[in-house]
Amino acid sequence: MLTMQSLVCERGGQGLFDPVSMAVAAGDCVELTGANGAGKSTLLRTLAGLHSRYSGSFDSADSLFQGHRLGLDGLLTPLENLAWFAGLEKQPVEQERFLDALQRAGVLAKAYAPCSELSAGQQRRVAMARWLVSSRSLWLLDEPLTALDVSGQDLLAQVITEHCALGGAVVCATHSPIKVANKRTLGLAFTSSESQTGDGYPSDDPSE
Amino acid sequence: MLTMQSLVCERGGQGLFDPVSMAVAAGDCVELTGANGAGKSTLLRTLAGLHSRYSGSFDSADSLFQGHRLGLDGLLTPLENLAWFAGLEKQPVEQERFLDALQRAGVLAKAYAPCSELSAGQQRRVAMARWLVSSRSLWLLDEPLTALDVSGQDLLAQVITEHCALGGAVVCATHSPIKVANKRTLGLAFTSSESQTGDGYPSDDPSE
Amino acid sequence: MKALLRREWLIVLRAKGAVINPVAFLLLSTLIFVIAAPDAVGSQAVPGILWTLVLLTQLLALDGMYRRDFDSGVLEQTLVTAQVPFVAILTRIFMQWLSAGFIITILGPGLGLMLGLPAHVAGAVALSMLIGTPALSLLGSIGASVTVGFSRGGVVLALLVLPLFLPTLIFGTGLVEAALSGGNLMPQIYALSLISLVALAIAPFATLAGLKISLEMQ
Amino acid sequence: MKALLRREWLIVLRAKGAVINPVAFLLLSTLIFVIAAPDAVGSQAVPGILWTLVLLTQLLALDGMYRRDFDSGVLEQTLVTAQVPFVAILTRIFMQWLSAGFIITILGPGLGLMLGLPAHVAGAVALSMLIGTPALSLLGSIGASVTVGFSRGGVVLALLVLPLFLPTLIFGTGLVEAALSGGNLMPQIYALSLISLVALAIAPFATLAGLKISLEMQ
Amino acid sequence: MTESALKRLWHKLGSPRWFFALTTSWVTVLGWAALALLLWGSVWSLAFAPADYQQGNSFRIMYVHVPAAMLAQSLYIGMGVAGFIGLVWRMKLTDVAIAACLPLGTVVTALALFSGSIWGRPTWGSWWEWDGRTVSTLVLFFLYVGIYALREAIADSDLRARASALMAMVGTINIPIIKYSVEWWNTLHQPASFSLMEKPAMPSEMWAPLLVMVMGFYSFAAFTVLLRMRTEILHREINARWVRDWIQGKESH
Ligand code: HEM
Ligand SMILES: Nc1ncnc2c1ncn2[C@@H]1O[C@H](COP(=O)(O)OP(=O)(O)OP(=O)(O)O)[C@@H](O)[C@H]1O
Ligand SMILES: Nc1ncnc2c1ncn2[C@@H]1O[C@H](COP(=O)(O)OP(=O)(O)OP(=O)(O)O)[C@@H](O)[C@H]1O
Ligand SMILES: [Mg+2]
Ligand SMILES: [Mg+2]
Repeated sequence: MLTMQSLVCERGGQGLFDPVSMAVAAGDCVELTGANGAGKSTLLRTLAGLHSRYSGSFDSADSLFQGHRLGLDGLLTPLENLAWFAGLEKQPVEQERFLDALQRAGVLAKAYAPCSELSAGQQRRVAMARWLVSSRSLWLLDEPLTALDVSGQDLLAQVITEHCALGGAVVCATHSPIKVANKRTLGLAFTSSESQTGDGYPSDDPSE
Repeated sequence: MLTMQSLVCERGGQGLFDPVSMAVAAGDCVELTGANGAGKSTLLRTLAGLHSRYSGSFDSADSLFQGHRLGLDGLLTPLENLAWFAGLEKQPVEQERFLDALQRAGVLAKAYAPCSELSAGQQRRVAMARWLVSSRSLWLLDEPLTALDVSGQDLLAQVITEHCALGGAVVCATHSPIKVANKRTLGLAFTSSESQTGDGYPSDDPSE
Repeated sequence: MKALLRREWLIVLRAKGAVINPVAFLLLSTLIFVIAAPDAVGSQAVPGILWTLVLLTQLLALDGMYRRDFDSGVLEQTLVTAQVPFVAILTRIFMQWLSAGFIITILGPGLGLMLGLPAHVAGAVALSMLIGTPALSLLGSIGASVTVGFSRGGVVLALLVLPLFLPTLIFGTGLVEAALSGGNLMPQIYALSLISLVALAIAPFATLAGLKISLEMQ
Repeated sequence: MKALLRREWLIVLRAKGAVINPVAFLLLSTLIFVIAAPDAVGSQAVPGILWTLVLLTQLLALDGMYRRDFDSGVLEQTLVTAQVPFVAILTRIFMQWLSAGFIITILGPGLGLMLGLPAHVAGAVALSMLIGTPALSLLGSIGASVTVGFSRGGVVLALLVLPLFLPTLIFGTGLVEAALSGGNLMPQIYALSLISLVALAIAPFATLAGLKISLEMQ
Repeated sequence: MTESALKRLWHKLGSPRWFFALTTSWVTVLGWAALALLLWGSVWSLAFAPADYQQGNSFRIMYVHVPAAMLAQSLYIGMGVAGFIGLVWRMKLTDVAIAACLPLGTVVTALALFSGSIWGRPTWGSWWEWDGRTVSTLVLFFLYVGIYALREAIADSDLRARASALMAMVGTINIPIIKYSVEWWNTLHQPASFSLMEKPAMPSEMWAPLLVMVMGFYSFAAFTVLLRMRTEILHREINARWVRDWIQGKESH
């Protein structure tokens, strides 16, 4: 579902971390760890196709990406946001499904309020509802625990577990472990210096 | 340092939580808990004077406020941000103090990079450095653990402990307990319904 | 596609600003102009004045074109999720045109009268704007996509797109002037249509490239 | 105070856009105008045209006045932390004027020539802008503070402030026209100074109130 | 040439070392050519070319003005081409080319405007007239400024490269449209005095020096651009082996 060969993300011509090689298969839940500034977000953005400055190569299925920015339109209600997102994925628009997802995420009460009037955690939950609606099998999540209360954190663990059980895969950057049964861990660190060619040139095969 | 008498924050004319009464003295560390949407952020914004729709009353010393938005200027370097902030507090601008603070917060390496180029956690750490620089005794922190890696979370606990030891006080909204020795807890919940006057009128004495 | 259009439509409804305001701005600036330079009213210069104001209105409306979606992360989601981002981009451009160029087209004749144009050229004014403003939205979208990541996009945007707007301006003005002098309108009509078509051909790709660049700035 | 000024200054340095761009925009829109309406060049209408363009430039420069600080939370910090927010607000307004109004003042005479004004009124043009543009920055700041919370501030802002700009526009134009006709400049000079002073008196308080309102929207 | 061969060529071009080796001889040639041509041209045009029978000596401005005006346009198109190559083949070096063309182009455009308006004084009786060429040159100037502002606004070198490449391309596509529209517009209400702008049927002893000057300007441009590209290469590759060898080679001489 996702394979990385000696992948190194670059910022300002500098490699951020030691080359990463890993194969993520269906059913895998990979916890992406690393100190602040290790390059987790950048790696996820790269895998999502939002960051093209890297060396090495990767190959990934269509993915669902959840960055630091939630991607909810503050003017629209959670329901409308879900409808829009389903449209992006060329899915049919079925209100019931959306309502179920919101209920599961615990923000049904706010289904008809503009998202800008939701609290931080409530917005996070709406984003989670979007994962439930999505048909993508590879989830790329950047610190999904942020702003979630205790019940929300448990819910997140459940949702991820189920998704993997159904043959999906999750790569999830986080600082506090997620309560998922058999997960793998990918730690980002920057030790060696030869990954840091610093010549500012792109790799010869941007493989795009 | 901070006293609240049956304080209820309102949104859209609705009380958000049961009246809160509490006195926070020097040296106290209060953990503000509650489910998503309970009203923690709103309460903190009220105490900081950024939200004036409430009933009941409160009385607080000059405070340092750290909301969901960090308040760093992305165009400026951490050092420059600290200098600006010190200026706001009418403090002298001493580079050494700022550098020490940044070192303590573990972002000395980025002292001269524009803040927009810092990772989520690095920005959080710069914000923390600002607390160290500040002279305010009452800290109002909204989910300060966000985006901090393990070492950062320990550091946060230390910083808060020291601040309280030095006669400061901290009110801190959080979902995962902070490792501070003898802290008090203030839980926000919405049970009774008579706090919910729902008449949409502001309280008669906004006490400002 | 339908869902995308629906969202755009809802946004227009919610942020009424987007619709009502280009109208109001155009009216106001015309008014200002009439107040400040009454001698220009009814003069030879009116077609040019009118089109200048249209350009500036478009410019002001352009700034917010992608900003909200960029800040909220909606843009990320669109580029990551959508199979063909072009559809989404074209939808957005179309709505931008509806909420600016189209309204301008409707207002145009009225403003013309306000500025002292004879009634018989009202049709020409409307026509010039109908086939001219799409080019503005399309080319403008390119500039907006590249500058959306900037803290102070507004004026870089202006710098980038105003030169690109120039041909539309000239032919649009020319069309009205030709109508005034009772000349042949065809050359200007062809030219304007050509420009709009060229813009239509390059805008989606250039915009996509621009948005990708802006998203990499994070 | 010093620290505040320093920050503002640094920002201007970093986002060079802020400084170079109002210049470029003003030049460009004048250019566009001249191209679109060459018949207006050298006409009676020039002072009005010039001032209209100045107004629109200011407008474009205003939009970003508080937006960045609002989105980044810097505004929150200022209001919570600063003993006297007025200082901070006035600093910001002053820098905004430096990077827009002041530059406009410097450019004004050149643009006048471009539009065919005789050289001997260049001084009057500069003067009118020197004492006129502060009012624009001050009044504009009020509008910017109220609209900064909106998703699509740009055009609401225009709506709010353009009417406030009208008196400045009228007397500014009047001053240049008086100089053209070799009349007495004093009345307009007094009027413009008065407007700027009144604006200076109310702007800080109104801006503070506006910013508080905007911050409560979160 | 087959597609793959093209690709290989571009990759070779993309490899800084190969490019550096290739252009070593070019720079020297261009440099000297520029110097010689400009000297020769200016002496010839200023001293020996006959004065114009109606404009007297003021027409000699032409020898600066026309080359500047031509170069101004060529440089922008050059930027567009470089931008295209850079975007399609992800070739970093092209950005250096753009970075080199940008200031030069801006200055040269300014020179065209300046010399033109100086020339306008005696011939049109005014510093400036609104006319097809003047306008399109002015717009060209603003196109340059626009890209300059864009580059100013972006910190990351790679993104700056891509953004300016993109806008340079778009601008280039628009240049013919702008020129055509503006020329057309100028026929709408053109003051009669512009017959002068038409290419005057010049005697050969008048346009021969012009030709020399034009060639001089162009080789100077090529020289500066290449030079900057090479310096940039050395700068980036400073710790690469071949650079050290090259430097030692220099010193040994
Ligand atoms: C600021 C004012 C002026 C500008 C911006 C300007 C611009 C230009 C441009 C863009 C060209 C075309 C170069 C090419 O062939 O690609 C040109 C050519 C020329 N200009 Fe000007 N010009 C100006 C004033 C003048 C004046 C006052 C004269 C003399 C009366 C003049 C005489 C010429 C001549 C003789 C040519 C060469 C004819 C040709 O190449 O077709 N220009 N100028
Ligand atoms: N800008 C707003 N306009 C209207 N209602 C709002 C706004 N912001 C929040 N609310 C509502 O007020 C209530 C409290 O919001 P608040 O952000 O204070 O909760 P919170 O305790 O901080 O939640 P979280 O743990 O998710 O941060 C929520 O129910 C939310 O829906
Ligand atoms: N927009 C940017 N421009 C330049 N450098 C950046 C940018 N964003 C991040 N960086 C740098 O790249 C490195 C990796 O950033 P990234 O956000 O990927 O780290 P992270 O692992 O997500 O950290 P965190 O745990 O704090 O989220 C950091 O050192 C940061 O300074
Ligand atoms: Mg991160
Ligand atoms: Mg909160």
